[in-house]
Amino acid sequence: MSTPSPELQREMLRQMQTIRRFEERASDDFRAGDIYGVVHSYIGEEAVAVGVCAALERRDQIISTHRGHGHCIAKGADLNRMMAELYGRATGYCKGKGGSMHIADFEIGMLGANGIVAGGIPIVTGAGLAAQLEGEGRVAVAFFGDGASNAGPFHESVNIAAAWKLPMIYVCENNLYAVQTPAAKSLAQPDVASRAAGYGIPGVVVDGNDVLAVHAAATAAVARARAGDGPTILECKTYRWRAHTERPNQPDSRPADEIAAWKQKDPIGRLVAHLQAQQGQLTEDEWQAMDAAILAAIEDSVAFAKASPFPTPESALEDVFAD
Amino acid sequence: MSTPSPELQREMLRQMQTIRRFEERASDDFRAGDIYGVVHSYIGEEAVAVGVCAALERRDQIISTHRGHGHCIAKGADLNRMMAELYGRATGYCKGKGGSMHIADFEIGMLGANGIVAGGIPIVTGAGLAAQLEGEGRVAVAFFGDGASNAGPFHESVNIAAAWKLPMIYVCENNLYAVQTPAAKSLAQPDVASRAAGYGIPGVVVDGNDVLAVHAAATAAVARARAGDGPTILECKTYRWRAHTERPNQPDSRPADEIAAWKQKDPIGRLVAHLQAQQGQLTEDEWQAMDAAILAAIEDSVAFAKASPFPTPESALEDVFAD
Amino acid sequence: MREITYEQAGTEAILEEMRRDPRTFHLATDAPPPLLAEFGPQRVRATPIAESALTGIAVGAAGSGFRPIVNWSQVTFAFVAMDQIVNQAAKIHYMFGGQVTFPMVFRAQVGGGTRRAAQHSQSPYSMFMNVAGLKILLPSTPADLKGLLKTAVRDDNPVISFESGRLGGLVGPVPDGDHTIPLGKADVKRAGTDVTIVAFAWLVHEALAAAEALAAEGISAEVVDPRTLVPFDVDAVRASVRKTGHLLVADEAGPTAGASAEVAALVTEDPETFAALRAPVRRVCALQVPIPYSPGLEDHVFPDRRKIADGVRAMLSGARAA
Amino acid sequence: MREITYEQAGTEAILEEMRRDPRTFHLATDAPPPLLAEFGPQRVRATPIAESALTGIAVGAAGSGFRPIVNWSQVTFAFVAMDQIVNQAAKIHYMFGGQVTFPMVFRAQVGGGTRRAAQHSQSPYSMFMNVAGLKILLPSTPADLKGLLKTAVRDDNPVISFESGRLGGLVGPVPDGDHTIPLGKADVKRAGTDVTIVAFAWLVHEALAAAEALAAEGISAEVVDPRTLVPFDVDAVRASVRKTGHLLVADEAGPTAGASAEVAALVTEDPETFAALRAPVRRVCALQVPIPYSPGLEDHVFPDRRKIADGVRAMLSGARAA
Ligand SMILES: Cc1ncc(C[n+]2csc(CCOP(=O)(O)OP(=O)(O)O)c2C)c(N)n1
Ligand SMILES: Cc1ncc(C[n+]2csc(CCOP(=O)(O)OP(=O)(O)O)c2C)c(N)n1
Ligand SMILES: [Mg+2]
Ligand SMILES: [Mg+2]
Repeated sequence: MSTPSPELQREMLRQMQTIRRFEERASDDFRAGDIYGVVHSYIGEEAVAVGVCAALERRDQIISTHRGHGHCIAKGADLNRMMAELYGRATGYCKGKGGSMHIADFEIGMLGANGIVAGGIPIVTGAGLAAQLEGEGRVAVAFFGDGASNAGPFHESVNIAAAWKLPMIYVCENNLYAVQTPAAKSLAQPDVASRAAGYGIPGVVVDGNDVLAVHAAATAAVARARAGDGPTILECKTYRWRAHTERPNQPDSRPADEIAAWKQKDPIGRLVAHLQAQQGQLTEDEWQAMDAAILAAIEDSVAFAKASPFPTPESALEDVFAD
Repeated sequence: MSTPSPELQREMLRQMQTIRRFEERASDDFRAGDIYGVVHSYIGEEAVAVGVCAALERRDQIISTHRGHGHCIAKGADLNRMMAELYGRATGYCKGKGGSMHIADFEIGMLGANGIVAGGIPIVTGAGLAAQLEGEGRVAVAFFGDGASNAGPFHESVNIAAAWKLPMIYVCENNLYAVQTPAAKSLAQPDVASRAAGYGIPGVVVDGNDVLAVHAAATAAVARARAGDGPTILECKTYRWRAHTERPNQPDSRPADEIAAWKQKDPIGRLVAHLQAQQGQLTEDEWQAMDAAILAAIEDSVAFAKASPFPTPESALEDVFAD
Repeated sequence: MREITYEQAGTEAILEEMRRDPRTFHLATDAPPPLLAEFGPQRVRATPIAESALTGIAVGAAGSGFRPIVNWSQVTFAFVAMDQIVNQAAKIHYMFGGQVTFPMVFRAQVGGGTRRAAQHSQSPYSMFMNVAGLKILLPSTPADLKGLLKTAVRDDNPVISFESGRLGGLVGPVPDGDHTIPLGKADVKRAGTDVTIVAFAWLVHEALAAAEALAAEGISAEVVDPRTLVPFDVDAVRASVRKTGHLLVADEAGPTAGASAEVAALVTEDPETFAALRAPVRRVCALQVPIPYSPGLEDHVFPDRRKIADGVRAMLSGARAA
Repeated sequence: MREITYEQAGTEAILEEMRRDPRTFHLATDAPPPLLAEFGPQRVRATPIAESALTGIAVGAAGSGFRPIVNWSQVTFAFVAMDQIVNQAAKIHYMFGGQVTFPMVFRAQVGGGTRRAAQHSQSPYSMFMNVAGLKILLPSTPADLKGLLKTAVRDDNPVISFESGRLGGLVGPVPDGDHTIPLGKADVKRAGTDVTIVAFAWLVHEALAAAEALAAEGISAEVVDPRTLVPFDVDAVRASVRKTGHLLVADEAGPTAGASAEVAALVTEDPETFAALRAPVRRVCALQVPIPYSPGLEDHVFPDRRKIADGVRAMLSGARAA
């Protein structure tokens, strides 16, 4: 297991905390009515996006799900343009056309959140094919949930990637539920990764709340993909802290003690403890300063969003087709 | 491995030979222009349909593919109504509306051939759910090809059947090709059955040209399903002797020696030899008489078809909706 | 009469029909609590996210003597199941020569206004109209939804119930008892003499509001709600247009090859109705674009009472001018 | 001019465009031999039978700088990929605010006449017209197919080329050189003055035959071939109808919410064209049923030159009577 440098560890911590603070703010502002439609919170699962993306280069590509903010931030998206998109402003990533479920930044290889469960998996597999055709060692990563693993496009894509040895990593964020339905009722086998053998590829299960473990597993999978040896299924066991969406009165029938137990496994707290246990790698002051800087950046993004204009109504007619 | 009685073995032989003779005639009459559209020949694969269906009861249900004649015959369909359907007559199973790709006989639990690869798999899984809801021990069987195993509906259906312990058998007829594409290029893993483990269910590979082996494996899978223990993937390695369809000039790039080698493994010849090797269980005369009776029955079915009227043009407007 | 919401009306319909017929069962990626509580997890199944399989499962169970009810939730999730809808459910009775029946009901929310952007906001019912072999509901009131849905469950064919997301909370009177409505009967939601407004689902209410505004200007609008798209009550629509001489079709979907186009064609291809038409048919539809997220964009895209009323005014002034 | 078949024209277009642009590649469940021979298995891939994935793969590769060309073979196989078409390919440029372009071409055979029954015989192009964000070809001649397809490969948007199975062997002249045709330009395949026949794909040829027969009776029919459904050359169609005062639309698809309905609506909602209409619009389409297998049944279901000519006669006699 490769051990990331203290700098990289601190950077991963910063990203995880940025995700958490962003999500807290997005939930608040959704409830306040400044953000519309639907917001799915990534809180609790930060280590997956961050651990994986820390193993990637900027030119590598990822695709996300309906629960997409974390992947954007981990891949390096601009908080201002993210928040402006949530606020429905013309300065947002999608000029206000996409909202939470459709943030993308093709510049940094973030091919978009997606409102259709498993809908992004084939698309990012196409990025993997593009990478193979180019032959420059780029890799592509699909993030998807336990629920998505039961959908046809997952199977079709992984099979093709395996048969063609595409430079792909299929990262299953197994947070044990799809909305209200426990994964245990949708899969006869607890591990999504156990399907990998049937495709002749490696399937790896890691503690998805341990960012270092995620990073190590992702690093190995990326190396394999870059070497032309084909895809890996990387399953990260994790948990979402909040209800499926931020909709008020969203039912959540998960046992309270289950939720509490998972909060004990907080991926951020764990990394903080790990860094602090290692003499001199993160003082409490440094950690407070990091958080304050993050909060300030989030505050800035909200200010940016609020200062940005709404798109003109007529712009609804633009971008249907590229000219 | 249960050994079927000599009577049952002879019955299986009779069915396999009926399929073969039916297919020969269907190909001839297609070329002669009496049968329209498209015909996919099952010759070479007879042991799969017959071995599996011999393990079933009449009340059990099956679904087929574009290559459906063999499954119909093995499940007990009436040759006259089959041939009349191919001839496009009003007396055919589908009143001339379906043709080769859509023969069904719901009376005997044959839920239809299907022109969409993998399209039937979810449907027969619904029959499996119906069987479970009824709770009377019926089972349901999906026949599908190696090509179909790479399609989304296969994955979705098997996963649901596994999670719900539906009384299903998923029979993959792995004839090594999907049209011109070798299975070896579409699957990174040679065995479709190896996917079973990922669903937490048994995956069994048998020699699909050995009807007794198929029958034994199917009997075990049926017992498991009837007992409420859930589905099995049963993969039968086999080979089609003819091109993908009977269309004249259908390209067929498969190596000639490969085809020749598989013809050596003729499932019918093997069962004949087996029965003849067992003193008194099939004399050459009996075998000749069996074949003659089969040919006569096929001849009768053609006569029946030819004597039957075409549907009236106006009947094209009937059966869009049930009243 | 008892007043309940559109959403409650849908649930009531399913509850009553599931009580009535033990051969019914329910499939969806979530198990709705009231159904689960009453019928248990055997008949009310939370499925994996695999709409293609669960739609096909409905087809197979229907052909095996059951009467499945499937809730796709948003219509957008039905696209992964399109082969099972178009090639299997719609055609299977016909291509097998009517051997057995395939009774099944699919429910799906349509429409926009929820700020959920392009994928979660669509009204593609005309795509399903184009496929022979599917019956299609598009109810606008709690009473219509309940009555049509109950009829649908008893129908021996695949029926898709498209339900307007905007109307979920709409409260309206629903008759007591075994309230059913035959498929293929339009409902004149408001009688009038100057112009026929054919409107669907949410836009029925917008059309009624527009009619109210127009009445103050001395324009008498008749609002016709077809209620089902297949079968379609073409006689009722044509009769209304023959009376008024003017037709405006209001649809939350885009116009191109939409239900609105079909209504226009059905009206203008009938010699008698065509002869009675005193102005061009007018479609007041969503703009032909994916639905955007930002509120101002989304509102700009959809038709509403104002656009309907403006359309009627323009049509009638044009007609007078001509 | 050189004469080649419709099928050859399609292949030539792809060969030429793949030569022209190394960012193109080809996906289908079979690797077409001429493409494979020239470009090898990296750029010409025989895929597993997984149309949903391979359509999505095209979307992702397009967004990564490539120009994928996908052959779905029969349109019926595209239904398993419908989510990738409707929710991803069509909407992705819009909902991401136009960040990058998604150039991709999908080819699909449509139509009947092959005795392959309901699943393999369909013409569902109007379903795709209803979805904003897709361009749609429906060419009727080798030259049109080649010219439009070459333009499509260079277009920066998802384009679906619907190609008539009945026309595969049709031979026709095709200009030499880099022959391209802009999308959205109808072609008047025969000029006339008494009636406008708007026909698609195979029915263009049936309409031309009908026009020939009608000419002998002194009826001058204009045959307008829109060639692309999106963008649609509404001006050309309206101009023709304003000239003739009569419109018949001939389509191998069923009428309900079909392209034929859209043409009828586009014509009758335009005040000037509506004013010029001297008879009800008439649709000559397939019967609204799944396509049956037996030849007599199938032939009964489809429109043809006789039904078109009869339609024109009835329309003109009715108009005269009126
Ligand atoms: C095809 C499809 N079906 C249903 C839905 C509705 N839906 C949205 S999120 C979700 C659950 C997804 O579960 P999972 O993949 O485990 O992701 P998680 O929400 O747990 O992160 C469902 C069913 C959808 N968006 N797409
Ligand atoms: C969804 C879909 N895609 C493509 C086709 C065209 N097609 C018909 S049969 C076939 C090959 C099927 O291969 P396999 O499942 O192995 O069955 P086999 O023909 O070998 O029996 C293909 C690609 C189809 N019918 N359906
Ligand atoms: Mg989950
Ligand atoms: Mg095969």
